[in-house]
Amino acid sequence: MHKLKTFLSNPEDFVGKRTGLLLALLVGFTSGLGIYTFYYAEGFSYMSSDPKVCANCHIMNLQYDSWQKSGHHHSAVCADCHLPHGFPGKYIAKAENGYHHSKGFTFQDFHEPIMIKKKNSEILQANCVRCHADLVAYMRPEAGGARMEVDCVHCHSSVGHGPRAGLGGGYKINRKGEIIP
Amino acid sequence: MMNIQQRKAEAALPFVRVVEVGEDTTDPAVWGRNWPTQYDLYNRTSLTTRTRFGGHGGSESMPPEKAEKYPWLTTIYQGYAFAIDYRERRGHAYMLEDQEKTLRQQVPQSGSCLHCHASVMPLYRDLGKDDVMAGLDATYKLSYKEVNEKLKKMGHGYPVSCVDCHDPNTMQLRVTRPGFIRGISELAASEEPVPHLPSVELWRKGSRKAPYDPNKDGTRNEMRSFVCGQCHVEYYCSGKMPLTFPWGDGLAVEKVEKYWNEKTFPDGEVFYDFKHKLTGAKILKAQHPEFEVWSQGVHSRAGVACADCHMPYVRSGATKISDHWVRSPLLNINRACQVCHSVPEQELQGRVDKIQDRNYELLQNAGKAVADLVAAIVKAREDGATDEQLKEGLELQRKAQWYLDFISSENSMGFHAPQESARILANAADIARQGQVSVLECRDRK
Amino acid sequence: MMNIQQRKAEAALPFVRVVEVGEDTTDPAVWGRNWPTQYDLYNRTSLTTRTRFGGHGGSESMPPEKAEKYPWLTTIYQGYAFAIDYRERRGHAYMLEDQEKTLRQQVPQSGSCLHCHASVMPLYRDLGKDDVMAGLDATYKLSYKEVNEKLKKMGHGYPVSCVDCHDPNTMQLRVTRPGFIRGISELAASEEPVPHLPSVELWRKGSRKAPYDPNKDGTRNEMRSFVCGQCHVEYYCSGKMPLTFPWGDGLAVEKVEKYWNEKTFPDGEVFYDFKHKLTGAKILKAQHPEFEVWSQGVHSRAGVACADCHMPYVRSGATKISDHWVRSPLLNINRACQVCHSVPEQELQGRVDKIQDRNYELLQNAGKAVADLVAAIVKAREDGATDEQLKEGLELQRKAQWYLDFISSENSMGFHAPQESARILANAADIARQGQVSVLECRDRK
Ligand code: HEC
Ligand code: HEC
Ligand code: HEC
Ligand code: HEC
Ligand code: HEC
Ligand code: HEC
Ligand code: HEC
Ligand code: HEC
Ligand code: HEC
Ligand code: HEC
Ligand code: HEC
Ligand code: HEC
Ligand code: HEC
Ligand code: HEC
Ligand SMILES: [Ca+2]
Ligand SMILES: [Ca+2]
Repeated sequence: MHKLKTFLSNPEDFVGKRTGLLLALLVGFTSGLGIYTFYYAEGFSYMSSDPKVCANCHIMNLQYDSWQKSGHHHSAVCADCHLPHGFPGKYIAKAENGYHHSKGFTFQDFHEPIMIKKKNSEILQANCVRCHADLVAYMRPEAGGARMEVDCVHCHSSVGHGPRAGLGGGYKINRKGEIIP
Repeated sequence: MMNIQQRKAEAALPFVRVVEVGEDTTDPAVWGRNWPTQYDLYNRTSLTTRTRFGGHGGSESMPPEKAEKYPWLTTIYQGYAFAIDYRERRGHAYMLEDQEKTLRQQVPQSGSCLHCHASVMPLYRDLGKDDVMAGLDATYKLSYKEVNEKLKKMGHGYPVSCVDCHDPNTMQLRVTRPGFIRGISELAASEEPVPHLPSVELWRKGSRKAPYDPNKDGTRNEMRSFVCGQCHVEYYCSGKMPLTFPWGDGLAVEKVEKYWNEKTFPDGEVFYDFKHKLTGAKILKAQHPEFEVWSQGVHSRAGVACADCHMPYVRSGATKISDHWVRSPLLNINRACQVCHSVPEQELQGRVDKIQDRNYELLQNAGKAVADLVAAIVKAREDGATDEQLKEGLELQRKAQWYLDFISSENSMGFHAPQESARILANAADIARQGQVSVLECRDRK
Repeated sequence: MMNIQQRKAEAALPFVRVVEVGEDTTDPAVWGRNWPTQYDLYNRTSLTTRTRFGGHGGSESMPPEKAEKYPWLTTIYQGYAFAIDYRERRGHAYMLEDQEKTLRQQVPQSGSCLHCHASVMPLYRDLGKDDVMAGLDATYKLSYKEVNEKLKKMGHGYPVSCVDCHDPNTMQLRVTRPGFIRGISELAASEEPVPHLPSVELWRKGSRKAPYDPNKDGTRNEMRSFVCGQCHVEYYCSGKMPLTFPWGDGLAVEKVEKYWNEKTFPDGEVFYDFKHKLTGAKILKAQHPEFEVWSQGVHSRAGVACADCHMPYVRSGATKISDHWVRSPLLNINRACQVCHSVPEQELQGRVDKIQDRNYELLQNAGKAVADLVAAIVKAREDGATDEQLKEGLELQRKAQWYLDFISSENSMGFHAPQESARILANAADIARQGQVSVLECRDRK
């Protein structure tokens, strides 16, 4: 079990990166554990673009609630910002993220608060630029090419989920002082 | 692998009341039957923790004397009980024990001391015949020992307990301590701007008929700091007059100084805490003004409450609860800071280190300056200087020492308000050195 | 994932190059034909603006003398050209004119002065036969007048221009100034932690064969501060050695002080800027260390660049562009601050006011302390004190005045790094007052 856990948390240490990804898909989605998680957490709908899918994990409630109050509520859903645009990137990322999320959710061993990882923040950046290409055309290297290095979230960190500060974020509390999950 | 199922179930039911709790239920173990997780966490305040400037050694031993790190403390407190014994703080679990054990008790202490070290409300109701203000005011002339014994006989010998911060019926936050309730309503009645306390600004716009009442007027977010402000504040607590929170002119160090300078004892004498044994100056003693200093920082202006950092939410199964293990947030950076600052832990620690390093440097400098002033006065007296010649020097000692002590006794090593703490320490050192100059120039004075 | 070709297609360029611009195109009006909006905004730096501590009167008049508000400046600069004329700054449009007009020119100034007041690169290439470092080094022994005339004859008599910050082919940001390029590579070669400059930390982990080159190694975000760091920095610029940015030991005030203290002139004498006319102390002069002070603040650690606040994005038709009207962000709080801080404008102004008020108070206190020290030395000399007796006092004057000047000549009234600025001013006052004590105790010294 220990070995499996180490392997799950860092499959790239055991095999090459690419195979690691494939293996991750395998382990994450076809092992008994994976299937259970996948099924119970309504994993099949994970493949759709409905934001409720993401909020299906209570872990994502904070982001779901705050997104509903954000300026983008009417213009973009989770997938528009967090998944690569177009085939097949979208599905690779979904599978890879799906693996991380299921694992995190099952073992409860992820970093809290959840913090976006490098790869996902690159996807995010590309999506901002995709929708706002005209507006930010001036900010991009004239020569084209390289990734924009000034992240949009450097200034616009609140666009997706509102400002961060507050009572631990978007949690609701009733008059009795009880926290409503 | 029942994890997910379990968590879905947990999400539905935050707690069940298995026992009734009421205003006289001071024993936290009883509350713990309804809210076992909060109670478990609450109990951990007895555990050993360590940060560079915070934390404590748990039950292993009494915390170290502060004078080990800040030797000038012994000099500046000459003539006061704090020169006998003054230690780093410990967790909430120890508050009553540490108060009983401190060698400061060699000098008889006031019964009002218990205001902040025990679950004392039933006692106040008893002494004041249900008027808690009267109950508190009955204690200052009584001896600590007497009041402590009575408390224990009544069965309330516990450190700060659930009932001190929670309404037993609704579990809503509330403040209970008369000192705070009086202090904050005097602050509200003043004209001092308090941009970090929106409910006070709002109350001021109203009829002002009833005094500001934190339990009615305070916002939920403010209550998350007010409960701490019941104790983590500057005070007067001794035998000459009732326990006082000095907020009638504002919370900034100069405003509190003004309050004390304009205060007189019942016998008409101008207020002071003690007469310095070596110099004769009439000194003001500052105690742990966390609430006041936090009020000057950018966090309070941004609505960040004590509980946000010291009692951050933790996930317990599917629900989030407040971490009742009140302690240094640096032991817990991910929950205490990263909810708002999405930068790596190491970077946040780095920022705090910088702030605390700078504050530590200024603190030691200011401490040396005041100690130098004391030495200068002592020497001048030896050389025959008169009270008249030393008048300015003694006034400057009172002032400089007040500023120094305000930050030296504050417990965040500058973090709660970095620039303001630095400003106060700058003034402490500058004024102390001016005092030195004044004393040296004595000889030229008539 | 998106490939490069796709991106190129998307990045439909929002402008047309109607004229070619090159390394020798210093006239901003020419660039303005390609980028008219940026040019229009750039030109507005000549307009009148006002904030409590910033802004300027535009073309109406020369800005006020700084000594009007800070009378002690006249005392501390005795013996140096800054005592003759030292004014508040104006907008970029005036930089060349103000340098020509300052009465400091009564004392012959060095040709290197133009490094930061004109579009000087073609001249350096000319003087250095395409080696800009050699070009700069050729100017320090020449007189200001001579170099200024040559610059104008070559047709480059413009204040900071587009070509100084932009690569004319790609419009990418780049630094051009030799002083900065040398300074930052010396900083990189040191071991001083620079958590706010990730590319320097990265370079240090590499082979270090080639010196750190901001134009190659710097991140895009860093460049948004580096372009300003070409000028808004502490420097030496006079006739004894080439223009120097003193960063070889780090950017903190103590590190820069160490650098100067260990520096010797070509003739072997220990470095100083001027000899104080009244006291004889060998004094260090600090100039506008915005880059250095910003480096100590929490904004720089959070990756917030000069351009974020001083050149925030503005909507211009369908695109947004950088506001080339470089000015006080307080004139523009909604764009300069509110993208990151979603709180009301008035609240942000309130936070800045608090920071600046505290800094102003400490600045005036420290100024008085240093002036008092100067007065004490003068008096002791009158009373017959010897150089030997005054040795410590004079050293403390050099030190205290350096700290005072570092913040007094910094232009954000404490905002760029509130706690650090307060710390520095605290030390200035403390040290100056210690100097006073030392001088008074002279009489007891041998
Ligand atoms: C199975 C439960 C579950 C579902 C369904 C789920 N998530 Fe997550 N998500 C998690 C967990 C657990 C983490 C933390 C993982 C970690 O930090 O390693 C996480 C982390 C993230 C992160 C940040 C972490 C990173 O790797 O960058 C993003 C962004 C995210 N989720 C978006 C989504 C979106 C968009 C959806 C819907 C398409 C979604 N999630 C659906 C459980 C879930
Ligand atoms: C308009 C774009 C946008 C939309 C729509 C959006 N997000 Fe995000 N999301 C962001 C941004 C921006 C961040 C912060 C990234 C950062 O700080 O680098 C983020 C961060 C996250 C994170 C990581 C937590 C963190 O603070 O780093 C999770 C998890 C997440 N989003 C989930 C969701 C879910 C679930 C939805 C849909 C309910 C959603 N997002 C919709 C833009 C968006
Ligand atoms: C699916 C397309 C889409 C994506 C992806 C997207 N946006 Fe937008 N965004 C929009 C639209 C449409 C609007 C206009 C909404 C309106 O006017 O109400 C908008 C509005 C905005 C605004 C102005 C209003 C506000 O909420 O402050 C900002 C700033 C912004 N987006 C930044 C971003 C950033 C940064 C990202 C990436 C993290 C991003 N957007 C991702 C479509 C998108
Ligand atoms: C933004 C976060 C934050 C807020 C808000 C805050 N604090 Fe703190 N506090 C800290 C940090 C960080 C320290 C330093 C801890 C250390 O050095 O280990 C600290 C230290 C302390 C300490 C000493 C802790 C120890 O381990 O010895 C006390 C007591 C304290 N704070 C009380 C309060 C009170 C009371 C309030 C509200 C009036 C408050 N704090 C508000 C972050 C905060
Ligand atoms: C009834 C008085 C009282 C209340 C209310 C109170 N405290 Fe305390 N607190 C104390 C005392 C007394 C100590 C020191 C105990 C000792 O040294 O034995 C202390 C110690 C602490 C410490 C140091 C713990 C350590 O690990 O060293 C922190 C942090 C702290 N309190 C924060 C808070 C916060 C935050 C609140 C509000 C949520 C709060 N306190 C409410 C009286 C109180
Ligand atoms: C207004 C609230 C309040 C009152 C009144 C009060 N204390 Fe405390 N006390 C605290 C807090 C908060 C701490 C923890 C912070 C610290 O140690 O600075 C503390 C810490 C202590 C400690 C442990 C640290 C030390 O000082 O050695 C002792 C002992 C103590 N108090 C004794 C007393 C005595 C004796 C009195 C009466 C003269 C008294 N206290 C009155 C709030 C109070
Ligand atoms: C020093 C003050 C203090 C004491 C003592 C205290 N609490 Fe709390 N408690 C708080 C604060 C602050 C909150 C957060 C309330 C909010 O956000 O409105 C809280 C919240 C709670 C909640 C609501 C759920 C949650 O965790 O946020 C429960 C239940 C609770 N406390 C139980 C207890 C119990 C049981 C005890 C005694 C073992 C206790 N508390 C002692 C300050 C205190
Ligand atoms: C509830 C939100 C919240 C929490 C929790 C929080 N902060 Fe902050 N912090 C802020 C806000 C808001 C500011 C003010 C600047 C701004 O508006 O972004 C700030 C400012 C700061 C600053 C710069 C200001 C100063 O006083 O030096 C530092 C450093 C900092 N925080 C560190 C921390 C650390 C360390 C913790 C945990 C112990 C923490 N913060 C917890 C919201 C928070
Ligand atoms: C987070 C915002 C911020 C950043 C980053 C910042 N500044 Fe500033 N700066 C300010 C503010 C606010 C003032 C005070 C303006 C006033 O008093 O009117 C100021 C003042 C100034 C002034 C004087 C302005 C005047 O009107 O006289 C100069 C020059 C300056 N900054 C240069 C810089 C340079 C160079 C950098 C980078 C090394 C920088 N600033 C980084 C906010 C910033
Ligand atoms: C390293 C860059 C740099 C060098 C070298 C430099 N300056 Fe400046 N100068 C600046 C900056 C930046 C300002 C605006 C900030 C300020 O006034 O503090 C300025 C402002 C001025 C001003 C207007 C304010 C005042 O001081 O009255 C004058 C005049 C001036 N400089 C003259 C000179 C002269 C003469 C020299 C040569 C001895 C010189 N400068 C060298 C960067 C430089
Ligand atoms: C003092 C330095 C400086 C000078 C002088 C300067 N710029 Fe810029 N410029 C910048 C900065 C900083 C940016 C933002 C670059 C980035 O990060 O994308 C910028 C961006 C630009 C851009 C890209 C689009 C935008 O607005 O963000 C254009 C085009 C531009 N400048 C044109 C000009 C022209 C034309 C001039 C002369 C009239 C000029 N610049 C003078 C610093 C300068
Ligand atoms: C080539 C040198 C040079 C560069 C590059 C430069 N500055 Fe300046 N800056 C100056 C000088 C010189 C002055 C003072 C002009 C005067 O007083 O006549 C000045 C003045 C200013 C002022 C005061 C304006 C006012 O309204 O009072 C600000 C703000 C400022 N600079 C910010 C910046 C920022 C931000 C950057 C980078 C984007 C930058 N500067 C780049 C030399 C420079
Ligand atoms: C350095 C800060 C900064 C960065 C980085 C930045 N922005 Fe902005 N953005 C701004 C400011 C300031 C405004 C407001 C301009 C105005 O109102 O004139 C703005 C406005 C916008 C708007 C709204 C325009 C409107 O009012 O309708 C959108 C959409 C936007 N930005 C998208 C982006 C995207 C996408 C990126 C990344 C490619 C990005 N921004 C990066 C500062 C920034
Ligand atoms: C690109 C983002 C950005 C911009 C623009 C910005 N800030 Fe900040 N500010 C921050 C961050 C990040 C912090 C550090 C605390 C944190 O992590 O939230 C901070 C901290 C602060 C603080 C507390 C720290 C301190 O040094 O006192 C104040 C006050 C503040 N900002 C005011 C301003 C003002 C005023 C402006 C405009 C002149 C401004 N900021 C512009 C991001 C920004
Ligand atoms: Ca006191
Ligand atoms: Ca200098």
